Parts: sequence; structure tokens; C-alpha cells
Amino acid sequence: MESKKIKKIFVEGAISPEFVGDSIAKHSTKKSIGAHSIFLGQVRNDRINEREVIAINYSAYTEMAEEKMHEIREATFNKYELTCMHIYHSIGTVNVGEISLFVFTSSKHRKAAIEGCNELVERIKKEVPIWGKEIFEDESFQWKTNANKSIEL
Amino acid sequence: MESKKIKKIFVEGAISPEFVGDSIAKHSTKKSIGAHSIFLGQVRNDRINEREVIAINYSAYTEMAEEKMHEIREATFNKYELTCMHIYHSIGTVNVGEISLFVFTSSKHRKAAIEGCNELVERIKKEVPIWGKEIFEDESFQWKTNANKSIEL
Amino acid sequence: MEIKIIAFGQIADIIGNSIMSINEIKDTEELRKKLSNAFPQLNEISYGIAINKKNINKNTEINMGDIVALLPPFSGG
Amino acid sequence: MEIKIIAFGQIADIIGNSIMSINEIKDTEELRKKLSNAFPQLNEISYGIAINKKNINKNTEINMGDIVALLPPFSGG
Repeated sequence: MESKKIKKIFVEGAISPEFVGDSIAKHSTKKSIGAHSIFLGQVRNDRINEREVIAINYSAYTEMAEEKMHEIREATFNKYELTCMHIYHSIGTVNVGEISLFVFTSSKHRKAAIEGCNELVERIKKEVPIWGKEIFEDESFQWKTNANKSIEL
Repeated sequence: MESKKIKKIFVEGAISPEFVGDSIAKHSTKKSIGAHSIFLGQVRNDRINEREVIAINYSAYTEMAEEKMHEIREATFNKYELTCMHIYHSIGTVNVGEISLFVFTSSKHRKAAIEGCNELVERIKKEVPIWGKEIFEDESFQWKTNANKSIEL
Repeated sequence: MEIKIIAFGQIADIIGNSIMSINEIKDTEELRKKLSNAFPQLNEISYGIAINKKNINKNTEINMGDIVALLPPFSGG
Repeated sequence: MEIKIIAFGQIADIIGNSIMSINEIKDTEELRKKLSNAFPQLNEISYGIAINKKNINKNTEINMGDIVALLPPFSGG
């Protein structure tokens, strides 16, 4: 159980695919694990009023986000039988096609990893004080809103 | 859409974490993707009657498995709005701590990727003719059964 | 008539090899009975049958040239 | 009494800097009113307030030394 210490979740810039691969590799020594579930958020080239998004700049209320994330981690460890849980979110600029969110759960049987991962993603998006500013090709920007998030789900 | 050609799903031996990382990296050019969902099955060191599993040897009815997998892929592409879908399963020996199943879906919004991935995992385990033989430390073995699968879920 | 039988998993262990030929079997029910007589251990296993890679859910005629597969419960993943 | 206000996202854009101090505010309702008068653009944004990193769901007293955060809708992930 890694649930007791407050873990850093923020990384500067994009999360690299190699980092994800390395994180997976570290679990080969944990031989009671039968299932891993991974969610990755990737920055999309949305078109908004004829302008194309080329990057998102993320900012956060870091101290509150880390406390909130700790609370979410604890609750998820208590609710699901998870062996491991790893969460990373970008701060700063992440270009289109790059990864900004990495949620990774592991468990003996698949149900816990899958459901735990899904719940973490939902709670992170809803409850953690992070903001994304969509940057357009002409250098104009707009703050992302949660408005179409509810439509997504 | 990659749904039209029959794709190979079997790889000899374990699926490496680097392979998973490389697969993720290939999606950075697909800029309409907003979410990736990944499931990995890892071989567990179960203890059965005092003997510890050290590896699983997978065999399959390859031709039927590939046809069935094609059918499952088509149905999943039709049911969910997926941009990409990649599925790999090991054949031969996979040691404890190594990965034997890799299911990877991508979509614009997260719901499709997450639900599509889950459904693929369930259908692969239930419908694709693959068999795992659990090898114990004393070189004895037993065929895995689905009996405790239903308890798992 | 000769049909080709392929067996997998624990059934291949019991039957001894993974490809065999059997003469004069009219349908899958008859095949199950003949196999059960020849290999009593099969009675302890609930297995499915596929003909030409398609799952069979009820008694089905077997024709010359068919490939009949004996499928113990799947355990991939 | 002086309280520390930190603003994020589009609210930081409107208020102009991300840390400011305000004198003599008794509770969060009064703070919302004062901010709304000073920055009419805020009326178009539904924002939450956290005091000392805890979300506030109803009108809450503000005490000296409190850190008050103005939180527009989250959009992480």
C-alpha cells in the first residue's frame, strides 16, 4: 500500500510515452498483480470558432490539488482492492498529440483496477483544482470549460 | 478506421512494457484523440494447493481466434466511436510478473475508449479460443479454468 | 467418410495428439458419444465444439472435409 | 483585518494578479459582493471559493490569516 504519504502528481510539460512504459516495467516485481488499467488524456486539436487548438497550458492551485488528490487516493484505496495507484498531471504547456494525464491502477483481479481507474479519472476532472487554457494557432486563447464535459459522459 | 483488415493478435512470449510505450507514442500524430484506455493482463504468482505458479504457457486455436477477434473488433468499432484499437495476446510461455494481454483503445472523448476497452477485455476472455496452462515451481502444471473468472467479476 | 478432429488444452492432453481422424460420424452428438467411450476422462470436462471455426450450439451434421475442433473452456487474458 | 485572496484561471485574468489583499471582509457573501462591484466581469462566471484549501459550500466567516481562493470551474485532465 502506497497510500500513506502525499505524493506529487504534477509534472512540468507533457508526460512522455516512455515514462508510461517505464512505470509499467516497474511492476514486474509485484507478482501478485494480475491486471493493470491505464487512462491517458491526450491534448486534442479541437476547432473552436474556426480557430484550431495547438496546445493547452495547465495551471493549478497546487497545494489544494495535492491535498484533494491525497483524499481521492485514500478513498479509492479504501473502496477498491488495489495493489498500486499512480497519478500524474501536466502543469504548463502540453502540445496537441501529447499526454497531460496519466492514471494507472493495478490489482489482483481486473474489476478493481478497471473500476478504480475510471473513478479516479472522473474525480480528478471534477474535484481537483486544475485549469486548462486552450491556445490557438494565432496565439489567442480561451479557458477550457467543463460545460461539454457532462455531454462527454 | 483500422477495422477492415484481419490483424494479427498473437505475439510469441511476453509483451514488453517498451512495446506498450512505443504503441502509445505512435498516437501522437493522431491529433483528434483525447483519451486512451489501456488494459494489461499480468501473470500472477497464484498459490494452488501449496504450489506456486511461476509461468503460464498459452496456446490457441489461432485461425479461429483471429476470425473471432476480427468479429469482436468490428462489433466494437460499430458500437463505440473509437479512433484506434490495438489488441495483442501472448502465445507460449509468459513468466510471473510479465504481461500476456494488451488491449488499447483511443477516442475523441473518454467514454468510448473506456467502455470499448472494458468490453474488449470481457469478450476476449470469454469468446476467444485461448488456453493457459499454469506451470508450477516443481514443473507440474494445471490448465487454467474460467471457474473463478466469474467470481472475479 | 473421414473428418479431421483437432483438440486443444486439456482435451489435447487426454486424446494424446492434437489432430486425429475419425470415420463415419454423422453428427456432433455421435462424435461426443464416441469420444466419451474412447476417452472416459472427457466426461469430467465440459467442452464446446466448433465446425470450420464456428461455434456449434446444438447437434449439427458433420460433413466430409469439415474441421471439427474440441474446445475446453477458454482461459486467455 | 487583512485576508489573502488568490485567484486562478480566468478569474486571475480578470482580477489582474493572482494574489491580492482585502481589508474588512466578514464572510464569503460579502467578499463575492465586493469583488462583483470591483470586477463586473466576474458576474458572468460561476466560481467556487476555498478557505484554507477547503471548498466552501455556504456563506462562511473569513478570519484573519485565512487564505481565500477563487476557483473557476475546473478543467484538468
